[in-house]
Amino acid sequence: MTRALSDHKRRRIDELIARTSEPGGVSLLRDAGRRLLRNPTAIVGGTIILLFLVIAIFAPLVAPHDPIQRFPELTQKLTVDSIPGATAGHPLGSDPLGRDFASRMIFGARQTLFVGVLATLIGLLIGVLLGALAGAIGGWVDNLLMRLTDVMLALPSLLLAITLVALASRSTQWTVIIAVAIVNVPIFARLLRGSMLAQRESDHVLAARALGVKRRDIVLRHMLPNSLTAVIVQATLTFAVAILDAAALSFLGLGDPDINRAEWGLMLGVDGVRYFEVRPELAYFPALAIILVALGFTLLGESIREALDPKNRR
Amino acid sequence: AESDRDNGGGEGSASGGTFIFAGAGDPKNFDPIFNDDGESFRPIRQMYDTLITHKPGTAELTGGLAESWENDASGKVWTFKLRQGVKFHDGSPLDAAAVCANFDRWFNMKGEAAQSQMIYYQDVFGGFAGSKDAVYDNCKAQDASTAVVTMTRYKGAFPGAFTLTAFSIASPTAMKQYDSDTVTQNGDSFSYSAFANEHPTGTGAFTFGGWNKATGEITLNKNADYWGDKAKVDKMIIKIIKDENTRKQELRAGTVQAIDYPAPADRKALADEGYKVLDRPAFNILYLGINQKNPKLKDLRVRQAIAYALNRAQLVQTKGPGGAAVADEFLPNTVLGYAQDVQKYEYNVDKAKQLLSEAGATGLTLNFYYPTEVTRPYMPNPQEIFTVLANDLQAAGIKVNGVPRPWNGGFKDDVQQFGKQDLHILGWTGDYNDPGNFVGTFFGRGKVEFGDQAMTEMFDAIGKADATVDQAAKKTAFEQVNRDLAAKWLPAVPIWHAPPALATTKNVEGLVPSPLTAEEFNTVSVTK
Amino acid sequence: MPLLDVRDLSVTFERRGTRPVRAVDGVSFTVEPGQTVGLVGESGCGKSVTSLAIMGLLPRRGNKVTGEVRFEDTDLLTLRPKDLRDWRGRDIGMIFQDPLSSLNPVIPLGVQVAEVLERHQGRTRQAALREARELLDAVGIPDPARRLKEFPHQLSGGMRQRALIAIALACKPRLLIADEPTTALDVTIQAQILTLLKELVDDSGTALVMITHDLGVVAGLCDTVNVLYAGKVVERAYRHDLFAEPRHPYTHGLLQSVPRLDVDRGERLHQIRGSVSDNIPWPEGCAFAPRCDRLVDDCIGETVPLEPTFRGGALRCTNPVPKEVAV
Amino acid sequence: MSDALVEIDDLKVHFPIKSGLLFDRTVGHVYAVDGVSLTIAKGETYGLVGESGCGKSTLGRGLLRLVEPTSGSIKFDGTDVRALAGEKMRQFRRRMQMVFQDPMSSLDPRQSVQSLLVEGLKAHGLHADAPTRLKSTLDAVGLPASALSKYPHEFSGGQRQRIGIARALVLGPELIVADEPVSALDVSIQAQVVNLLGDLQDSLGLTYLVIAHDLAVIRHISDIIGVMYLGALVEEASADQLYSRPLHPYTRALLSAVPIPDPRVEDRRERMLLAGDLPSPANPPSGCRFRTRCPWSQLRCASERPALRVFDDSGQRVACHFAAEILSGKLRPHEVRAELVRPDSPGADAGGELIPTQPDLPTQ
Amino acid sequence: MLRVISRRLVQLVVTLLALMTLVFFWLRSLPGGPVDALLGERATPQTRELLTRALGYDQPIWVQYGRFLKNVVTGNFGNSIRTGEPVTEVISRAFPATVELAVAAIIIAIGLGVPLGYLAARHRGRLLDNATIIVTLVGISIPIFFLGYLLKDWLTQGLHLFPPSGRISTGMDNTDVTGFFVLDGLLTRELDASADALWHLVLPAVTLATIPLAIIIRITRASVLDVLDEDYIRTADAKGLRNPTIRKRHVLRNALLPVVTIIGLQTGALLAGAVLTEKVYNWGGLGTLITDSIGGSRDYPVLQALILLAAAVFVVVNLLVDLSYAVIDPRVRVR
Ligand SMILES: Nc1ncnc2c1ncn2[C@@H]1O[C@H](COP(=O)(O)OP(=O)(O)OP(=O)(O)O)[C@@H](O)[C@H]1O
Ligand SMILES: Nc1ncnc2c1ncn2[C@@H]1O[C@H](COP(=O)(O)OP(=O)(O)OP(=O)(O)O)[C@@H](O)[C@H]1O
Ligand SMILES: [Mg+2]
Ligand SMILES: [Mg+2]
Repeated sequence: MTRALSDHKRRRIDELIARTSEPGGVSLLRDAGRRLLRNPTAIVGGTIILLFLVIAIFAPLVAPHDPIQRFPELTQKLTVDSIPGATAGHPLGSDPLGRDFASRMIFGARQTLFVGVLATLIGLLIGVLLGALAGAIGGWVDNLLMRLTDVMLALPSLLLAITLVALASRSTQWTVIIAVAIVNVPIFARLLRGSMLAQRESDHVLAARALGVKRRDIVLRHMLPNSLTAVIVQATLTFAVAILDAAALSFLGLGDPDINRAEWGLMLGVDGVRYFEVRPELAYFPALAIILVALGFTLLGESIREALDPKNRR
Repeated sequence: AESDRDNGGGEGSASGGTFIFAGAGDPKNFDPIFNDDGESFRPIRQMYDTLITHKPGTAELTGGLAESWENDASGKVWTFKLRQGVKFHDGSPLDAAAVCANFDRWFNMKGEAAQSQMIYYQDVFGGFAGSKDAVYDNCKAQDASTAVVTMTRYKGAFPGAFTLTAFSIASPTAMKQYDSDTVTQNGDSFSYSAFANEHPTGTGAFTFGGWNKATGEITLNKNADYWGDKAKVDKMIIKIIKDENTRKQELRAGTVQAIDYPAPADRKALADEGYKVLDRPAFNILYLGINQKNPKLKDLRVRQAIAYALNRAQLVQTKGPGGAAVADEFLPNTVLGYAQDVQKYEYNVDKAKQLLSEAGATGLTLNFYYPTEVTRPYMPNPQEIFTVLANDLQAAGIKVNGVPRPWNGGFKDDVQQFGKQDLHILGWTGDYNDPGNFVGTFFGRGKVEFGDQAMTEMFDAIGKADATVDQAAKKTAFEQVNRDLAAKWLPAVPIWHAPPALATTKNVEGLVPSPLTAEEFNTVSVTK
Repeated sequence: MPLLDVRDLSVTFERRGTRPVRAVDGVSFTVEPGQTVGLVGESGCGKSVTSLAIMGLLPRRGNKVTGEVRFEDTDLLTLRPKDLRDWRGRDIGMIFQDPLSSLNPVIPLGVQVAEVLERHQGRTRQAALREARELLDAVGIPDPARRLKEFPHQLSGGMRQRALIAIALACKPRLLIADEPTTALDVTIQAQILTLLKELVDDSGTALVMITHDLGVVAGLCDTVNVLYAGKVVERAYRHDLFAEPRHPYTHGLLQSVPRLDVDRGERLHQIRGSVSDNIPWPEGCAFAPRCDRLVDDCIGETVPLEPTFRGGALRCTNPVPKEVAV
Repeated sequence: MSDALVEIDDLKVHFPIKSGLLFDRTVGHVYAVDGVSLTIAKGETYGLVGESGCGKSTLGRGLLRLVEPTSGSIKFDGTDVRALAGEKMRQFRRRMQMVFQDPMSSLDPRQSVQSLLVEGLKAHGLHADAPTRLKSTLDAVGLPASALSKYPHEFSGGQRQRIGIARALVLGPELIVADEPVSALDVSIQAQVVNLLGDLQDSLGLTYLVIAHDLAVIRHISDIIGVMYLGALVEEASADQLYSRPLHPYTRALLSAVPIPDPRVEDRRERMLLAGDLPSPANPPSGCRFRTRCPWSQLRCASERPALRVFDDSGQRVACHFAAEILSGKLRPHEVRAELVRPDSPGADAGGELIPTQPDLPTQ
Repeated sequence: MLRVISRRLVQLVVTLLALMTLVFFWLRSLPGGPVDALLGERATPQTRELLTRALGYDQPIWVQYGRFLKNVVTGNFGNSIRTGEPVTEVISRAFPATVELAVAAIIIAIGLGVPLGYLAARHRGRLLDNATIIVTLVGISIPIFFLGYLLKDWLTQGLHLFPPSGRISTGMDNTDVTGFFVLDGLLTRELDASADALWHLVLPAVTLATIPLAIIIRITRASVLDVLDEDYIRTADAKGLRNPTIRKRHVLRNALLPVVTIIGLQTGALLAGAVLTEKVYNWGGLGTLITDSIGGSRDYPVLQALILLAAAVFVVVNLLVDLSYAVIDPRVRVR
């Protein structure tokens, strides 16, 4: 019935079919990763963050001095209304206590990262735990947890953080971290729960149930992983907010009380503002650093969100 | 609106214009006896007078409402010769009866609520009617212009304490009319009377014009009938601006003519720009408290090591406000009993280390409490001061564990109530020129703050000095106390005397800074 | 003269970072006044893009349209976008697949119907609303006066589709393009809508381009049917010819693969290998080749031309199904 | 007819509509499935048709206890499925599987085909011989072995549906509930999947409950067809019988509405057009649920709900008071004025939330 | 609709009660507190004791809680520790100041944000769009207090363009009618007072508006882009409607829906921003009150009431937003 098809034509068809279909085994994440790498926004954001990370991790190697040491050559020239600028060995000059400002800026990356990461991670962890509980168990647990987050969400984040700091009898670096973290708990919890609930109704979870997959496995293998993307995006954006909130708390005099700690928010909110007229760099440098890092995280978060958005797939 | 913005500078010589002063905090109310803080006292001082007062710019006593005063030999009876023809703002006359009415009011104040708010009274007069500790006995109007106040015992605080703004003389008529004694508890705080809030009535150079809480402005009007130097301006506004930075900016913008407590860092810039920066003569003290509850700190050598370890000269240079000086004693040199020859602890790390090892206290770790969320006139930036001091101590081999506590949210409690600290920083601004007001307050009795309740030798010495009626003897006694404090007892290390400043625009004349931060504004004029 | 004459219409989507997609590839067909023409094909074969290209509704950026779309004497593709707006809605109406998302959720139905009258016929709002009520009544929406004030979500799917039809027909256009107007609807509702469309078209003499993937829908409605595959017309014929004697292996396979209610149940359905999405874009030769049972050497290499057959039909195949095999 | 594998008796699935001031309380029900009884014989295919929203999926899910039925009994091979609890039920699921309508959304996008398939095996402790099982299953559904390492989004629609079928198949179930297995597929692919289902049944002796709204497809693959309307079966017959002699007015309308790809047939066809739309299942009409759209409705239809009764010895069952009269032509159809239906307001004033205030924090 | 409102209000009350109880017990467990705050450095132990008794802190905690609850239910939040006034008075004085500031900020944010977002969307991918995106990103990333600080330093110091702080010039005789100074001036025909207040309002409002502005721009842009992709816009095009009609009638209204929600969410952020802005500009509102009540003085009664107020405002504003949402979106209205 059909006329013969020559071998080389047949091969050609197979070739063409092979060419038009994708190479196998590309997971969604890899796919998103590829799209991320093609996105200039992501590259800018990523580069900023990478730089920041490198500086933070290798601070002791990069920094010329110990960030909390007071140097006689600086203190000698230091008075309450004049702070020495750049001198030999101190490229950015002194801070208000005769410490090396450049080193403090560099170590600041580390400390700021520490605050941002911990505040985000703690908030994420608790939030994810609560959200997962609510989303997985549902019923009154869900009801109770959600009313709780309602209460927390009813307060503006910074106000909640202020209150928490004020209510903490002792203020330490951790007070700030925890306060900023707790502010984020309801956001993460809501986010995760919402998407878990959506997952719960979804066909693929139903399919897993129909397979007789154990409930725990359904939650851990299907509901959580698929819900986490939203949380990851939020977490990236939260870094920026956490750093800004910490700075705001410092400005209000409620931040980390240990001014030996070189943290950009602290440096800006305390020294930067107080000695603005004496030496504006004390404010400009940390502020710029904060803006840059916050920008980096925001750019990265937004582009991850974009990359993960199924609308943009292919 | 009738805009007064433009006559802020006071253009015409016919009218004295308006003087706008930026204060740093809200007053509580205007009933002198219920207040204990400088921001409340600032307006109160303008509206009221005390029996005795200070010569402008000094801590020396001079006649106030009383032209003269006398103390009998026992030291218990005080006779005040009152100024003639002085009238309260409500027109009622100031006479001996009115003075006694004030004393009796304080003594007989009813209710725990009200009593608990009479902090200075409690401190100076020991207690109220019925209390065995009460110092006050009675007040008699010998004649219209002679009031005789009798005490139950002699107290070194007098006559200095009569200058306290809290003991200003208020109009008995007004107090009665406006129910001054009702203090009611509501929730965690108290409500005060209409007298305290809306009708403060004294004899001062200014009368009360109103307190606009929405804008934070207290208006005071010139009292044309004032007995002393009448105010040069027609009106004075105390504008409350809490942020030191904003105060400075308002001064620059010309919207206020004077500000209190310019930030130490801004002094130079302001002076360079032509503003007048007025230093108050130092009348305060910042000290590093040592808690002898810690057995290691009971050893004098350790305490001395701490004193040697501190580079106070450098602290003063790098962080001290203009006019600050290293303190060797707990009282400024203008106060009676200041000794010229106390043991000084010059910065000497080696000496400190040596003393520590002698005492077997190497590797010492100390909890150093410091306040946050606060600035005090003697301590413009506790965190920085702590950091520098801690740094010095570390250099001498003492490990410091910094414990920050919010001023009202734990610091005062932990330090003064529970004594949790090993070291802490705190200070004091003098109320009147009396050594008892300094050393007596700190070391006159056992306090949790310094741990040791059994330094009886010190308590006795100070108690005895304080009870000495003869001024010369008292001076000698307190000089010895100061020498011993430095060499023998060392319950704390005095750090610095740091006078808080004022700044005004060029056209403000006649503002005399007071060591007690008790400026009177009737002498102020604003020229074009 | 045909009412609509689409000549060699091609649409290519180009976006940075992706390879260009030629979604419509040299499509030509004509629509005579009053005629109903069907465009059939599977998902992704370019039906919607064709219709949007005709209407000039493709996204403004990232695509290239070539060819001609002659509406009477005017080439719509050369019109300025602003001028094209005068034609749309007045001379050509269009109905879309999803009736819910195609209606603005926050505007009352009445306004949505009336605005097209206001725009093209210069009616006042009042007059337009009055006319809108009649239109709604004409498409079989009960209680039209009340419906005018209601919002799309308050209507059922069938009613929304009727409303869309009313909007498309408001200005009595000479051409109506319906892009899968019944796909989102249940069969009983689909039957209602198809009947309505047929009546309206018959009554008004409007020409209709019916786009669908359901051969059954065209069978009852269209005069001429164009079968699209991978952006190309592969076969065109009068409906009786097409269904009686499908010549292209794809059309043939399609007709054989759908179960039919009116014939006895067979054991197995005929099936076509693979799927459409496998071969877009197909670079050379006949796009259907990899799925074709009748594949021969000539199918690969040269582009296969669309050859006219009898009665205005056309066929793009080197090895078509012989006539006797069909049926 | 062989013996019954599944027996459903008077199954009801009601979804509560919740609302409340502080805590939610039930203010009404969606009567998604409201008293369905049916029997599926071993090795047979039972087809379920009906319009969107009539409760087909819910019935299928209720049968597998993926939604908890409100009442009624389900017997599977003699076991009372509703009495099984917890772990027992989970293990029992191996015997009854499901294939979903949308092949994309029913496959976890994050898992490769391999892990999708192995998951079920793991859940039932069958992964010891996973490789052989996977291979034979893939063969059975016609996918290459290389598919295992790929992810769902890399497949075409038809292939995805094959994966979905493979997932169900790999456990070696006796019953497969296929919920609209071909509705989302292109016409040319549809045939592949329909054939696949048939082939698998032949080779593995499977029993199917196939749900679809396309009557032609249903007729092609089913032995018995049940027609559902608003939560209840209105007619049930063998596939050929139903087409040649539809008894229920709704079935007639349904049949006449299906377009047929043959102009000759279409041109001659008589249409029975239904007026209006499906009423809301939260607020179903009294008596016969179809009466609001039925051209033969009588007074009795409003007061009395017709039961699904055996019509004659052909085994055809119908839920209509007047089936015989209509069939014989004694009862003439009349005009029906379409009733207004408000699709978006189930349970009228059931109340409910405003839209959530936090777009990025999904509430509820 | 009424049901929804009452539901929300009941939830609000329950939330507030829970919050209050939490705060009460937490506060009692803290060191320092009112006693410390009421006493200066000069207090003697006797005074401390007196005060503890006067405040009833020697009574069992349940008695205290009962009294507290009774007070609160009767609308009595106690007196401010710092100023001795009733808390309600303190707050009702600060409230209009913040509302005035927040309203000004939100007007700026919406008035600029919606058009800018819309323009950015229309010029998608072009210079204007990219510039807007960058500016909004920086706006979100900048510490707001620092921005306020810079603005103040640049525009009030050398240039004297704006007053550095406060709500009205010192000594300006403004009549206090509503507490909204701009409005008061208008009401009493004291236009110069009104203008003066407005002049003071500019910088703080701009500072406070930064973040909401950036967010509104972004949301508007995204939402306009979404709407442009909607089928009904294609329908409108198919109708041959003119561009302006489509924009006004079809695009804008739909695009505003998410913007409205965001505005509701921004109230929270505004309050938080107000804390910083008010501190920078010495603006006597709730934000200042919050900082004053914590820093140094620990004015717990005020703090307590403020927390409740913030929560209540947030819930009420969001309720209002939902209601306005219902006005714009008929899909919500039916229920
Ligand atoms: N805006 C676009 N950008 C890029 N590609 C597009 C765009 N719109 C359509 N396409 C591609 O063009 C091809 C044809 O799409 P079209 O929508 O015309 O298909 P269709 O025949 O209408 O299918 P369906 O039956 O699913 O509606 C598809 O491959 C699609 O991916
Ligand atoms: N989880 C649920 N909660 C509340 N109502 C539901 C739920 N699932 C289904 N319903 C309602 O039950 C009714 C029947 O739904 P079902 O999905 O069973 O219909 P269907 O016949 O499968 O329709 P389709 O053909 O659209 O899939 C519908 O009105 C639906 O809205
Ligand atoms: Mg289409
Ligand atoms: Mg279904």
